[in-house]
Amino acid sequence: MSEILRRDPRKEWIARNRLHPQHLEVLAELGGGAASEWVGPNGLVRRNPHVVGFMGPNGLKRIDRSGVQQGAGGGGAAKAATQSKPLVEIESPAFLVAVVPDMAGGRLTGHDRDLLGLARQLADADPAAPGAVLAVIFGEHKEDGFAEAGIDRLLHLDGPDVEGFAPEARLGALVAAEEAWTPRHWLIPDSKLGGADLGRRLAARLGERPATGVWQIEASAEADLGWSCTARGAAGTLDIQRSLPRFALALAECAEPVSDTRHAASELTLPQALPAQLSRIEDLGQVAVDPAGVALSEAEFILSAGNGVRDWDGFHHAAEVLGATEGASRVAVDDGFMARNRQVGATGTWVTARVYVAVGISGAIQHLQGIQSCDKVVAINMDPGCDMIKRADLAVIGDSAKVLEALVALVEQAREEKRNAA
Amino acid sequence: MLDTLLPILIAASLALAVIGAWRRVRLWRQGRSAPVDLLKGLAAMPRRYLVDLHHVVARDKVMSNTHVATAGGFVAAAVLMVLVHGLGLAQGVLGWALLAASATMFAGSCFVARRRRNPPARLSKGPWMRLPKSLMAFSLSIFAITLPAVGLLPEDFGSWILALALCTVLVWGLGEMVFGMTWGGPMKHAFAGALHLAFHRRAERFSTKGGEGNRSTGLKALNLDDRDAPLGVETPSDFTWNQLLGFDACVQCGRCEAVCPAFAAGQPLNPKKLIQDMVVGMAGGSDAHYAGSPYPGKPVGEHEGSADGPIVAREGKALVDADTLWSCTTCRACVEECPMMIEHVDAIVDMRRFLTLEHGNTPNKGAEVLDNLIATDNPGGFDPGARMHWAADLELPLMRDLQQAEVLLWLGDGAYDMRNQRTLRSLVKVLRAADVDFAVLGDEERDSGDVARRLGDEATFQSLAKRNIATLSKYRFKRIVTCDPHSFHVLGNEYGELGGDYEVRHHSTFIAELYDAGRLHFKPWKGGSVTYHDPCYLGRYNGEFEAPRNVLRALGIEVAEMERSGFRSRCCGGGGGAPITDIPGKQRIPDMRMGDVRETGAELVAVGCPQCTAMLEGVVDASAEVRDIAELVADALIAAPASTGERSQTQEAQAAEVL
Amino acid sequence: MTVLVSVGRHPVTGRSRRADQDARGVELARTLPGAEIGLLHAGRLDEGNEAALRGYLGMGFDALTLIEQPESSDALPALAEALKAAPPQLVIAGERAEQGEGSGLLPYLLAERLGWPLVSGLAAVEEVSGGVATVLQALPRGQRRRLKVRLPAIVTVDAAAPAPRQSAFGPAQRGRLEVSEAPVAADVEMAEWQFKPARKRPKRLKIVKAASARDRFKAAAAKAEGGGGQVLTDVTAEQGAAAVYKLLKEEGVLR
Amino acid sequence: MAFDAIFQPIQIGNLTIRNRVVSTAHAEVHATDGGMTTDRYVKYYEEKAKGGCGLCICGGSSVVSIDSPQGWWSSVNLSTDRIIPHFQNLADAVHKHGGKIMIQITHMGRRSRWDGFDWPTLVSPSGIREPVHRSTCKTIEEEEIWRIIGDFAQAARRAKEGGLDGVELSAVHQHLVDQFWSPRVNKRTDQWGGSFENRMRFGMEVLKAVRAEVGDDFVVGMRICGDEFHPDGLSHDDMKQIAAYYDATGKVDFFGVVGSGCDTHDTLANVIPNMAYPPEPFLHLAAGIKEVVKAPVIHAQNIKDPNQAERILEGGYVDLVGMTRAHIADPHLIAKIKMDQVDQIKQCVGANYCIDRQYQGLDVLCIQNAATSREYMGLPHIIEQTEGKKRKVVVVGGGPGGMEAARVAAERGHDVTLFEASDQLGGQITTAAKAPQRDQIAGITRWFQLELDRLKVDQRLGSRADEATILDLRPDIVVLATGGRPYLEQHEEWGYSDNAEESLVVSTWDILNGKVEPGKNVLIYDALCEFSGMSAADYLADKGAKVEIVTDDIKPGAAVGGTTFPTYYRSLYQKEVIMTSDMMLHKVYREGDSLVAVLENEYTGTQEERVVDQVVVENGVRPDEALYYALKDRSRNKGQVDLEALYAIKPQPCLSEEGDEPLLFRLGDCTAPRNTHAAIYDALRLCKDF
Repeated sequence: MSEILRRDPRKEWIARNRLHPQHLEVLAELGGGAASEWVGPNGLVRRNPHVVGFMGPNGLKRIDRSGVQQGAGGGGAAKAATQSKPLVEIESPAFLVAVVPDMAGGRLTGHDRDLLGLARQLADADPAAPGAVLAVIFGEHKEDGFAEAGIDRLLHLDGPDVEGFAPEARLGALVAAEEAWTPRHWLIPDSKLGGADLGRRLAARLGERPATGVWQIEASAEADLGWSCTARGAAGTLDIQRSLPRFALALAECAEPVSDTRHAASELTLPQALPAQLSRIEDLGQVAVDPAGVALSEAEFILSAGNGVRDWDGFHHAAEVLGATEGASRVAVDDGFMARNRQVGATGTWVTARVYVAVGISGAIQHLQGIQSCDKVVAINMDPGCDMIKRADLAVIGDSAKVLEALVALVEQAREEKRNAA
Repeated sequence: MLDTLLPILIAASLALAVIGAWRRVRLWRQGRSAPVDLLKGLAAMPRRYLVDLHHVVARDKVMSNTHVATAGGFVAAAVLMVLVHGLGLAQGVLGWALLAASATMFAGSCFVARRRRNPPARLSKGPWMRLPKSLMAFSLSIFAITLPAVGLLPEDFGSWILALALCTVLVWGLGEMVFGMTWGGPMKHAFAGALHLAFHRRAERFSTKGGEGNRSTGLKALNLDDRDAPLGVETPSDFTWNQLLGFDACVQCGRCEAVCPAFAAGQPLNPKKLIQDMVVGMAGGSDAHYAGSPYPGKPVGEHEGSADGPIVAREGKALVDADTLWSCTTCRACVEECPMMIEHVDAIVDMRRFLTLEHGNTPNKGAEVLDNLIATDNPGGFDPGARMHWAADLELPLMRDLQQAEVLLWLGDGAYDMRNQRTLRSLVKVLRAADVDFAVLGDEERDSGDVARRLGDEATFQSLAKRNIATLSKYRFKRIVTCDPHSFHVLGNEYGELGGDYEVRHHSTFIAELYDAGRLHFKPWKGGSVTYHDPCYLGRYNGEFEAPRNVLRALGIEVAEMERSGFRSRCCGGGGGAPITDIPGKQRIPDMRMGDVRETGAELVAVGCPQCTAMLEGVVDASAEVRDIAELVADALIAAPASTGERSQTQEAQAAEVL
Repeated sequence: MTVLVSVGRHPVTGRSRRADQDARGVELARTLPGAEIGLLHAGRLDEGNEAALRGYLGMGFDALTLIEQPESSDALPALAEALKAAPPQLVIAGERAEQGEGSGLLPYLLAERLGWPLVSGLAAVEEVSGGVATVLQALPRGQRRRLKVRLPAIVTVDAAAPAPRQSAFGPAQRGRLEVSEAPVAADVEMAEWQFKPARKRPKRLKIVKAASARDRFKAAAAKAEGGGGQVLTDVTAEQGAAAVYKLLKEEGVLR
Repeated sequence: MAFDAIFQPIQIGNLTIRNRVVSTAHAEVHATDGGMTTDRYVKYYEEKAKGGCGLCICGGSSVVSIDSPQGWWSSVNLSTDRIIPHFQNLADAVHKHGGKIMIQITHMGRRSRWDGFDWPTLVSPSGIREPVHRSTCKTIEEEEIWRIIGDFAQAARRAKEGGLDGVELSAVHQHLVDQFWSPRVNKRTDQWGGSFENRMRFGMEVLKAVRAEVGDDFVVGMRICGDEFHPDGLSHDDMKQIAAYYDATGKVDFFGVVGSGCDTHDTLANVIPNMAYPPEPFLHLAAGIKEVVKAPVIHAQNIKDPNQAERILEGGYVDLVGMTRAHIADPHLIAKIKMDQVDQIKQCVGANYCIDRQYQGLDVLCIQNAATSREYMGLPHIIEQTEGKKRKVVVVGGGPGGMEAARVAAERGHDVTLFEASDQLGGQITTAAKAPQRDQIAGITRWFQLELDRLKVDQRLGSRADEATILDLRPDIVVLATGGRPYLEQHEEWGYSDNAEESLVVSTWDILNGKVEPGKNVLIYDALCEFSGMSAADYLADKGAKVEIVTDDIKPGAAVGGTTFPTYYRSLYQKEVIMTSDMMLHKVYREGDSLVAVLENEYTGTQEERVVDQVVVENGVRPDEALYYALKDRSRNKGQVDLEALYAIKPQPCLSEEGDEPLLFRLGDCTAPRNTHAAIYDALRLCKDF
């Protein structure tokens, strides 16, 4: 749309002249269908203050009491000007910084993003000879923000060999990547989600001594690679200052994640297909665990109850069938339906679940604060206006008892089918 | 005919008894050696029997008289019988005396019989049910046989058939009373009991002509330096011989059972059965013949053992299950109540020592607590540097700074517990009000070792004790005051053997002294009705029953006593590491104790022990508030009347709050 | 099987002790029926270390093999030689040492040297039979994964494995430390590092990067809102449940 | 051990603080007689110390110089030695209970008013006007700068001689020190402005002078801002630089960090975050400062809950947490944690009644705790059991007044029955909590509910008490707290009718309680300009209605306090609610499907109309008196309260008189409509002697 304002002086004149027979008509046209001021049947001025003003040329609302300027869309919201972040493209990198994110649940974890931030520090240190960040990811994923996370090159290795716990196959792939591109740095999350294991395997295989538990790097002229690092040792009780080796296993919050730029995230492929490997480790899959045995702050999947829950037996049954850890709002605890140690929120337990299902919880601010770092929030509630609905990724408006009952039926049915199929 | 038969019978039974006695002694001698002065013990025995034992027995007047009549009658009759019938010295008073003795015995045995008609559950049945008949058989037959001897009946009264019948009855009586005394049977208690009193492992418990015996409640130390010395008791033969003798002395009267809190709570412990199991183990066999109340929840007949077999199996069953041993709260109610003065708690801890030190099998939280004690010197695993956090605003004088003080205030691990901190703060307030010159060890204090020792971890106990003793030896003080009876007991009664001798006062004792000295002044009590719970480690362990009551009286409180109070007080369930080993029962001991409180109608139960406080406060829907004596005293403090001089300003400026 | 044990450090008081994960490893070995277990340690022998190592003996062992090594030497060659000399079926180790670098690399380097498979972070060994071990691997958030690994293998033990049994004083005192010698390899690289007590690092709070003052203010004071979620109104309970079910499935939280 | 982090003592300078909880500096508005601390002042802090608070920093904005007037907020005057003996009383009272006490000292520069007291000429680095106080000032001269630096040192000396444990230099809230720091206000080109060092100079000289005066063994802290949130002000990075700069001197024993500047109405609201804010919204700013300084860091702002405090301390973000309003709501907060009575803590709900009173120069009071600030009158925080006879008390009405009456009577040990017509407790609080951003106010009810349950009060919910049901219980005392109902019938022209079908206007209660569906195009006429009208507007706009809120007062929400109206304004403006002032609602009539509201300008009488589909009127509450008059003649005291006894916090004389008929009292809105605090105060002072 052209930014240049078009004016129709005649219409503006009619708009100013309340007695003109076409006054209301023109006003309606100029004002996007609503007049801000006219004379009512009793001779009193009627005002509609909601339509005063129009969008000015700078994308800001403008009011011209003189009536000289009128514009379309009175009182409308400012243009949603979400400026996209600048795209950084590194065509011919001086070197590569390889990162192997955990990709827990198929998405970059916070830890992964911190590492990518660290990788960018290494890659961007010398603007004259920028490096590129290469991320190596395995298996199916749901991530669509590789570019925003600071990845220039993406090696995506898929297939049944690398799914699940497949350290030997993944190690083979990483060795192939090392042979193909020989990145200057390898950064791997020192995390139980897989990085800690894979990174140590890789370093051991390649015979290089990695730094583990790294949480800080600093430029250092003395070090071989130009960086020194601080790493945690002795079960987290020591800080070890050493030069940064080629392989580093870094802790969460080792750097700020990338937030200002976009990157190409262009796909790479290995020059040669991976040789088939005979695995000595077989993954039989994850095992159901007793959710009650998982600490609330740690739980991956929480079913949480609030004021709106009436059928408590149904709720507990649902938690059991779903295999979810039980949480509660403060009200539910106050009312004696749940134990105090089940209370979620800034005044109770701060939770980090990947999926948080809030049943009949309206979403007091302290509660919302406590579920801040949950990935997916599902709300089941009667009140469509409550804050929890605003927070939720998926909200179902309705009787929570019935929804839970139906959900339990679905889960049981699916399990039955699986059993029959097996 | 009787003239010839009787001496033979008597001689035979005596001979058999001697053989039996030798066999019995051999059984006892399976045990480890123990330093006992045999002659001195034997010499002291009559007094121990007549004074100390009867002091316990006399708590039940009827039974006491019954026993005096029966046992006294028997002893006299037996001796006279040997003289009269065995040696034929029937002339003169001896015969008449024998008649009187047997008559007395018969009278006693009638009471025994009456008691056996509807016996209370605590009494063992089985062979014990025939005892009154045996007693009667003996006393009656002796009586009858003696009648001709004194000439009340013709020498040849009745026919030989009658004489034979009489002899049969006499054989029965003699068999039970003499043969049975050493070969096993109810009368074993007399033989073993007498020797047990003579060779008791805690001779100091008994009174002498010089004065009263002491309570002698401290456990005896293990020698840990000798790598070959066994650690605790694995098999019955690992007990000392006089312990085995003590077990054998049990009369199965069940008084211990009646007072045992674990038994009442339905935990798998019955002190009487435990002692009997030791006897079974000593002789070898199964517990199938035991005829008393079983361990709650454990049928009789499934356990067996031998003198050199394990008491507790690593897996499966042996003589006793581990949870039986871990149910004990070490409250000493059984020991206090035992007319035979058997030392149940020593035995239990001996066996626990083996389980902990050799098997590494302290149940539930036990291992964690012991690990904490090893690593942090306190059972909770808290930072040793945080021990004084509770008193950051009290500016307590430290021994390290002062080097000496009149009173060393021992805080105990309650310093880490918010509830107990209130008690400690109250106590500090009281000490300051009375201008007591005191100081604390601060971070230098460690756990006293009580729990470690009760859980059988003698190594950790001694490690803590030795280090505490080393710390204490750096400073000069007159006495130690503590509000923790467990620390009190350990410091006062158990450190001595390791080289630490201290004068220790429970805070209630000390407060009572301060009050008597006119150093404390109280406003009158306005609250409701109050009862007092005697902590085991203060009362039964240390004999302090009066001081807390005196303090309460000084506060203007009239104590509404519980039925079980004083030396018969029921344990709160918190001693001996019981809350840590946490053996399940049908109900909880503290709930039962709170029930006792409720019966008095008291709105408040005064306590003097952090464990008791914790246990009683843990009772859901308790009818009474739980407060330590120190708290009640601190609340009631008023400034001294003007005449006794001014309180210093600095005292007032110190933190006055109990929080 | 062989359990590698090290000298731990109590997190509160810093006193020497059994290392937690190693002790769990010993416990894991003890729970396997019929296992023949050897304990192996490479390190310096002094009073404090001996007390800690005796802690393992107290779990019911007559002896522990100790390859004496000076402090700050690389234990890898010594351990590898020892294991090569008498290869067990299974080597169990903790994930990280509680002292020194604590990099957790040792098991990996051993596995690489011996050419054995390695499985990390075990919570349990369920079965060993036919040259294959079935194990449960501990994942974050209390989750578990079942794996099969061909033997001989090295496994490491997570803190989620069962707590070690109590160390009993008697066996701990009586047990033998069988000291053996091995070539010493100095850790040259480590000698250049600087060690300091760990600085406390609070977990990151919100990242407010907004440049404008107003945006910084809004970012701080705004309540947590996702925004743009899907809201299902006027649906039946079944439809609602189906939508929730779909999400739970996608996120893979249903097992 | 629970709450380990809270109960870990800390060393500040040479001072040991027993725990990590601080009552941070705030203006109490309790110092009188030219800024001397009073009995009231002392008792207010003594109660906190008694309740276990680790450190109290008293005297927010206590002045060091006579050209920084203390009278507006009755703050403490440290410009004279006359204060020293007063401090001794204060220090003794707090030390007696193991607490520590410091005072904030400051020169407020331009951030004050000039039109009163000594009619001072306010000073500021560059003479720039201050908007919140609408105050103008002169550009400070070199001589004045040095005089004030000397005044700071003397003030610190007085605090020390008075036995206080330390002073906190205020370099926050745009006082003189941070007026020099901030390029927003400091435009000087001499050695006191311009470069970083120059802007830092004044504060540095103050610090040096104070330290030189009091020596090393007296605590001197600094309260600073974490981010002014002004484009031309100090950013978080600037503040980190400043903090590190001062910390490097080693002369600062602690830093207190406040998120946000406060020289506009909007930023001011950040400083004391009300219930609309998330918990600890500015913790990241304090944590950022802690990263760069060695001295311990204190941070307050929306830390109200023990678990929250523990989490923050445990996380290592700051060294001490300020729980200031939390202590106003419950000075026994720490004691209750220690007594394992966390559920009995009366938790601050962020209503900001305290601070909003303070900004009007009124004494600090708590909306839900009438005993706070009235300790000196003998109003207790802990109600003792009666030693007299146990009575049967019937309370009618489960609003704040009724709940407090029932609670207090039950604490006294009486047998209490509470009637409430609706199916939940709370009364108007329940309605108020329905509005967006206002749900936290239900915390007041939450506490009462927990307490009444604990005290086993017989609560008859959904049960409207009448004369017979009450008298059937044979009560000794009847307390009526039946509240009232919206007063819409005042002007016939508004077209209110009891018949909902016919009525042209609805009340804000109808809207908030969901009794009436929100319209699409709504006019709210708010004659009160308090919370209810603003809440209804926010609620309706939140539901998607087009809303215009009209008042004849000077602005909508005019009676809502200074830290609270900004959050309403943020929300209403964002939702495009039109705020119209100076118009009164003349008449409402129906026109077709629509309603027409006729508005009349207060000052010209000119009328204009609005065509809407719903008219909401907020015109206050009319007392519900029916039950009172039904019972009045059946009561022994004829419903009369002895005012002399009541105001003197003495027992009602009729309590000690014998008689068969019950005593009757009424309180709260059913007497005359006032506010939550009034109802609770009525109930506490009346019932504490039952």
